[in-house]
Amino acid sequence: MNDEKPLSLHVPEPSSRPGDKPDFSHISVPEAGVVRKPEIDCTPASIRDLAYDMVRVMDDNGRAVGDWIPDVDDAFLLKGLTVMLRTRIFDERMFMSQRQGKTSIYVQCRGEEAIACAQRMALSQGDMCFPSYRQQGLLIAQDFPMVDMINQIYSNSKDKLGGRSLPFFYSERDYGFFSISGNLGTQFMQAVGWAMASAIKGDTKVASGWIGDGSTAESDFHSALVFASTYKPPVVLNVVNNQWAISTFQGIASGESANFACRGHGFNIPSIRVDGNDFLAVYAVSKWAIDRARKNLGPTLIEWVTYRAAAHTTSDDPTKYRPADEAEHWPLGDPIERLKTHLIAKGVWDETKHEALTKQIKAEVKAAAKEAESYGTLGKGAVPPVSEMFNHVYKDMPPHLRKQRQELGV
Amino acid sequence: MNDEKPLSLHVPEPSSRPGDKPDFSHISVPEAGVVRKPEIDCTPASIRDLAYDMVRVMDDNGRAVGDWIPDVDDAFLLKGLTVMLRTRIFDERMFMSQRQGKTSIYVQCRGEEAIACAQRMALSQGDMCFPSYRQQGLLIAQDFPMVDMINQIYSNSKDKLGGRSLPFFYSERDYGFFSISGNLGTQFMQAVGWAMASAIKGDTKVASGWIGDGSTAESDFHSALVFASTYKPPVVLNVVNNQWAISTFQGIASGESANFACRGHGFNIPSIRVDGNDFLAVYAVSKWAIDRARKNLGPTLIEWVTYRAAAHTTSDDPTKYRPADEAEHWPLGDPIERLKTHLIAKGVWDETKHEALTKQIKAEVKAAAKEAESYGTLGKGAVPPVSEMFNHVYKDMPPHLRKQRQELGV
Amino acid sequence: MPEGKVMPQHKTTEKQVSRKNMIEAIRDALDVKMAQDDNVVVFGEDVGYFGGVFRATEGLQAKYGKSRCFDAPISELGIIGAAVGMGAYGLRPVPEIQFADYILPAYDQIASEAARLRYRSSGEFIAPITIRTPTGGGIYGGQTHSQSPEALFTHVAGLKTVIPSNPYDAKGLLIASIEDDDPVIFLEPKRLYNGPFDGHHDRPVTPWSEHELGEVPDGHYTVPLGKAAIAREGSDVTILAYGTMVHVAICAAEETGIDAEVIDLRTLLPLDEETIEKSVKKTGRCIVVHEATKTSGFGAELMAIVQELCMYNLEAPIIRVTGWDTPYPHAQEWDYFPGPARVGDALRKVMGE
Amino acid sequence: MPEGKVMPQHKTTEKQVSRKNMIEAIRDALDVKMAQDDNVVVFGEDVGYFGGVFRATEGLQAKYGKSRCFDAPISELGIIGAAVGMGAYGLRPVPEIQFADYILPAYDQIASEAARLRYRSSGEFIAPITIRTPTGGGIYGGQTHSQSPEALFTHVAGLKTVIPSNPYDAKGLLIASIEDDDPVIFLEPKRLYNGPFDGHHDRPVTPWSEHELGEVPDGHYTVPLGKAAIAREGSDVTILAYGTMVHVAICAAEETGIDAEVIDLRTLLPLDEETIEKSVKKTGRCIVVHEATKTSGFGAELMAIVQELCMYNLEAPIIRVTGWDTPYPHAQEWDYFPGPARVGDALRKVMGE
Ligand SMILES: Cc1ncc(C[n+]2csc(CCOP(=O)(O)OP(=O)(O)O)c2C)c(N)n1
Ligand SMILES: Cc1ncc(C[n+]2csc(CCOP(=O)(O)OP(=O)(O)O)c2C)c(N)n1
Ligand SMILES: [Mg+2]
Ligand SMILES: [Mg+2]
Repeated sequence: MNDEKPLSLHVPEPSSRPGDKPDFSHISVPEAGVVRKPEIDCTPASIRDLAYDMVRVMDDNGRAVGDWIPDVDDAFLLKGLTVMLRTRIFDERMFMSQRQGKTSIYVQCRGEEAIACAQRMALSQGDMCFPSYRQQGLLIAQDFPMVDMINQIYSNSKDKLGGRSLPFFYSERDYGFFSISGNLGTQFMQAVGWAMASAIKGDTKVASGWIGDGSTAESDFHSALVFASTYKPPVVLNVVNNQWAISTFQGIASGESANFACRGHGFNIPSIRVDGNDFLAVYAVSKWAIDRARKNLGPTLIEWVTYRAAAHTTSDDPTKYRPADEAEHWPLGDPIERLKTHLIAKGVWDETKHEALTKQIKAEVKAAAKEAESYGTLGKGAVPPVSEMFNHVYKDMPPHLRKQRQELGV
Repeated sequence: MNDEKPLSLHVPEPSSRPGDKPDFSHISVPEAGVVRKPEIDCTPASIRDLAYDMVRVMDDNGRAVGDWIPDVDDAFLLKGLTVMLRTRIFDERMFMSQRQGKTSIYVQCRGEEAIACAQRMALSQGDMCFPSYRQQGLLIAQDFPMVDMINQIYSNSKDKLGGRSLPFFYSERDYGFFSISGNLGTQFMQAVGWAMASAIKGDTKVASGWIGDGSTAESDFHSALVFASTYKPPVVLNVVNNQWAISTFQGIASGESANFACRGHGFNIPSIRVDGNDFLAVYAVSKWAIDRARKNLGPTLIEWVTYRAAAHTTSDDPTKYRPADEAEHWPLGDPIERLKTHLIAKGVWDETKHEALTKQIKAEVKAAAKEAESYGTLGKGAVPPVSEMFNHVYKDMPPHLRKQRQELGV
Repeated sequence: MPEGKVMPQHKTTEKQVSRKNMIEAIRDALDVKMAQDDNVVVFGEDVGYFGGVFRATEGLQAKYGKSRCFDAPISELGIIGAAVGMGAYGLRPVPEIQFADYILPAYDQIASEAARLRYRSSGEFIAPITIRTPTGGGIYGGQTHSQSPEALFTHVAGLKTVIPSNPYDAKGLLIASIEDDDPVIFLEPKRLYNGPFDGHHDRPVTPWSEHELGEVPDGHYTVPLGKAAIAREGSDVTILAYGTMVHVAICAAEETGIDAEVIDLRTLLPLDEETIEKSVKKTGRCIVVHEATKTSGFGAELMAIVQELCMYNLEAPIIRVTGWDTPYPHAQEWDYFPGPARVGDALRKVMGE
Repeated sequence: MPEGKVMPQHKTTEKQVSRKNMIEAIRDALDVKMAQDDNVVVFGEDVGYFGGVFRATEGLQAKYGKSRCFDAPISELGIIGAAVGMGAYGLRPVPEIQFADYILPAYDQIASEAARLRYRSSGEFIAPITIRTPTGGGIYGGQTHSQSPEALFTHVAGLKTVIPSNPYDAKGLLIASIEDDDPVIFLEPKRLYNGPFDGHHDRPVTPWSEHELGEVPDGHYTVPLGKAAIAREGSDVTILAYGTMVHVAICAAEETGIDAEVIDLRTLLPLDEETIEKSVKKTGRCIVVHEATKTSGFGAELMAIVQELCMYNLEAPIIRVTGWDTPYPHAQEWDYFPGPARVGDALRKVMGE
């Protein structure tokens, strides 16, 4: 046995690093419209190929093609465009606010707006999303008051979370938005638990779990799939593959040659891989999965292929680990641009309208930010009372905590 | 949206419970010899079907058929028969010892002997197994002194683990047997880490990780697959699907309609499902996977289909949750009987020899048990010194622990 | 065990009373709550058809159906993560972790999630979960069936930690825990399931049916969280104990003839500081007993609190009697377990004898 | 910070010395050990090409290759589980957990596996792992980038827990930890990476380059595990502190004019009880300071130990100054963080002022 060659460790590397020419040749982009749309009660085995393919609806000219064209009207699509644009402009403003010291940290979802916005538009009132920290679109798509979001981001006197939580860690039960946790992945399993509860109670509500490509390596991802495959609760399991964790590319989590959709195969969960920058495809596949869930047909796993165009957070500088111009080479384009092109191709939109809309949203966002600022920013102006720190640890404050609060004199 | 029907929770149930007629109709048993043997450098995608099929070598008449017939001689097979038989007789004796109060708990591997024994015979000196608690065959297949095993089981004065560990929690580095942990699943990830180390050092050694069907639900199973798919270290990932956890049937872990081999598909890890009661198939597929690993081709996931014929442990009474006669209906038979039939069919074995061998092994086991008994049994006769309790917590005993030991006066 | 000064912890009420061991009392609590509130669901490894390896959930699946009492995959993380999601939905999950030793894979879901969900969301989402799990040693369970991890939970803000020492309390505390809107770690001293084990492992254990606290009222009642009980009145020294150690402490008092007041903490967090303070101020001496490893065990917190509250009343240093700072050994179990002999030694020492 | 009685903790040796901040000192320790011993491997989330989010491993991949310094999937369980396997093979893994808040998913692999492997196997397999992880608050990191989980590790037999307070110690302790054959939790107070932060968040921090303990000898040296340092000599009261709190304590002493002896514990387990006992017997008073939540924090253990060792020498009750028993809040960070004002109050109180 001693004639063997020495073993070696395989360590996956992204296709390009700073200084290299961006290279996305490993991402094969099929023609729009070619992937079939199965019945919602199909067997998982019958659609295994859909995890290796990519559902796309809009072609390069912005025309919608194929089985997956969703049944929605122009107003709906214009709404989609509007909320995506609002999400982006909101992000840009909050990025600036962080730079101005109004908050400690912020994350943008630039390039991924279609996913949260379109899925939210496919969900119903009462359904519950368990987001990671990059799905602000779920709120904005419901016209959630931006000023409330900013109050939380600024940890100001009107922050409904009393300054206790990190910025952008929203919690909006009435908007089907579960409290964001900083611990990656935990919410994915909780989404399955919530969906089990809905099934146990004979309810009709659906849960939607969210996780990033990098975070699929966490244990919660596995237990979510195990429990989902066992109890078949009404849950949509979303993996947002935006190609990057922080400085770590998706190949470290996926093992390069695999992908995230096919992780469902080992669990007999129907799994679909989708162009996440195609608003129509996101809406259509979300709707399909939600319908399945609502009809008691169980979970669906969806990999949304997209690209994190901005830095990981305001603390991050991506030029340290990827080519500065990588985003421009991303083969699936920009979700806002693509829907805009589609609407223009349809003749219901034009550049002038788009500019006007952009301007209008900028004004709205600015107004919201100004208003929020009047309620304080992180550590400046009106801030939440110190005593808030001791609230909501328990339902009723236990004696030892009351003593501690008194010791601090608040 | 209010015309929806109420959801309901799906809770998988085994095909039969106490009082029912055993039913294994859900286990389809293909003809022996029909599953092809791929090259060891095949792509995982090219053998996806092998995870849904079942590799079998011995047909109902004990004849070896098909591509997977391993290249081994009769002496090797007789050795296989001997070590399986020894494992079973050892188990039976230790079961009795537990009933007699010589130890606190024991687990048998009845019905699963082929898996550990044959895989160990395919491994090389220096390779390392990370077993669960049901792979005593890994030691017995190497003619490990049974008396040393029993010393550990009896927690007696010659227990090399000083009475610290639970019975049957062996640790035998020189025999490639990693220290058993009572925490399910943890060793599966550690096996991958060990294999990564072998690759990092440019060594030629292979790791073999072991996990039960029920334990695949644990997080460690997932991280093992993630790390194995990323770094492609030399590791064989064994799932022993013996149909039962404790009272919980494998469908709770697998989600009924999936199996454990196909869990590898989401990770692009070559995955094979095998008749675990077929010594020849176990040896052949183990060898294939070990060769792959040794040639730097990375991990293999194997599901061994078998049946836990005995109780879960000596604390368990399986008639509470499954038909008492279920084992008799198990469609893959008994591994010892099957190899015996094969050897008889080959003309190298007969009932008389088999009886003689059985008798001889019984005598060996009895002698070993008697010898071990002379060194003490749990809490009786010669026992490990109390001071052993304080040893090996750290390499050097820190002052606080020394103080505690002195306080106890030992 | 001499009945001497052992205090009755409840008055027999007008209710019907049945003799129950601790497992039966726990099962009864689950039954009462499941009947009363269909948001209560019970699940965990082997808890469904089989009724749990200690049989605490026996019969519940047959009675309440498979979607209210069911087997879970062997994923403690998944079990607790599911419970958090269910709690957020509005259920009151009562998951079982088969042994407290196996709760660690779920530690992140407990400490980072269940414990903080209310805080994070201003109470918009809560995790009214009761995690039942058998704790402690004394059954030759070795490293992985014997541990006492309570201090890992008392350190986490947002959790409550409860540990009963008898069937009456077990039922009342479990019902109170299930009704509590905060996550509760409910530790069941498995050595007490059958009887009030006092540490004399070589003697037969009195069954609960012969013990006053094995008298369990039928139907609904609660023992409030956060309230200790005086398990034995005494004047010489205060012993702070919980779970199995309550019985060991009582036994040590009787055996040494030292008139110890044994406080059964019942809830570790929030802790009943009032009862502790009153007793230590009365006796002027204090011993802390637990099975868990010593360093950073809950005994350290008890010593700190007694010192903070009663420093000037203490006539001798507080003594801890605990498990040693080693993993739980198998063969040396009875040298590890803090039995009546070691507690007795500490009693004599703290009395200056 | 007045230099007054602050004690130099090392003598400048004949070695070449460089000014380094704490991150540079840590990186230097890794570099020294990786150069010396090719069994040392470094991995974790973002530690490879990028060099870690705090840049501790910058340049190591380029220097030692991708199989000795590499990115790991986001699975803390997997990272530590892999390290246990590697340790069993014979390597000396130095995994990084990106924030101590994220160590909990690995808690089972640490507490049930790494900590007990030696015990289980009579030393046949060991886990000579050093888990590096940034700890503590003060960077507006909220609930998930601020926690101090040391007490979760000091309760586990088989682990060592180390926490440096300056670049000199950081390098010396890290080298000692890597060379240690037992698993070490190496907590890096992230608020100290750039300078000796004393809790005055509204003032600029002195960089390490202007601090004596920012003088870090080149090459190999160790600071032994299990030995505390006297960070400030004093006679009125002993302050037991570690990590960031060492600097807060020194500052409080200077500001109150109370002549406190500040002990920098450096290793929490095994603890240097000798140095503690000597100091408290000298001063007769004691304060314990940490950032972690109070209940069942390591301060409880320190109070217990001081009481066990020095009860009859104490002239006043020991006081704990700690984080409150709440999750770490975001906006109220500076009311949560135990700063010099709160430590000063405790000093005055313990002195009876
Ligand atoms: C348990 C845990 N480990 C590590 C981190 C630190 N962390 C925050 S975000 C992140 C990367 C996540 O990547 P991905 O899942 O792809 O999500 P994305 O940021 O791309 O949306 C890491 C490692 C964390 N928050 N929680
Ligand atoms: C982390 C953990 N959880 C639970 C247990 C209790 N337990 C011991 S064996 C077992 C069943 C394991 O079933 P399986 O993985 O199928 O292995 P088998 O016993 O069939 O070989 C359980 C639940 C444990 N030992 N560790
Ligand atoms: Mg990502
Ligand atoms: Mg099994």
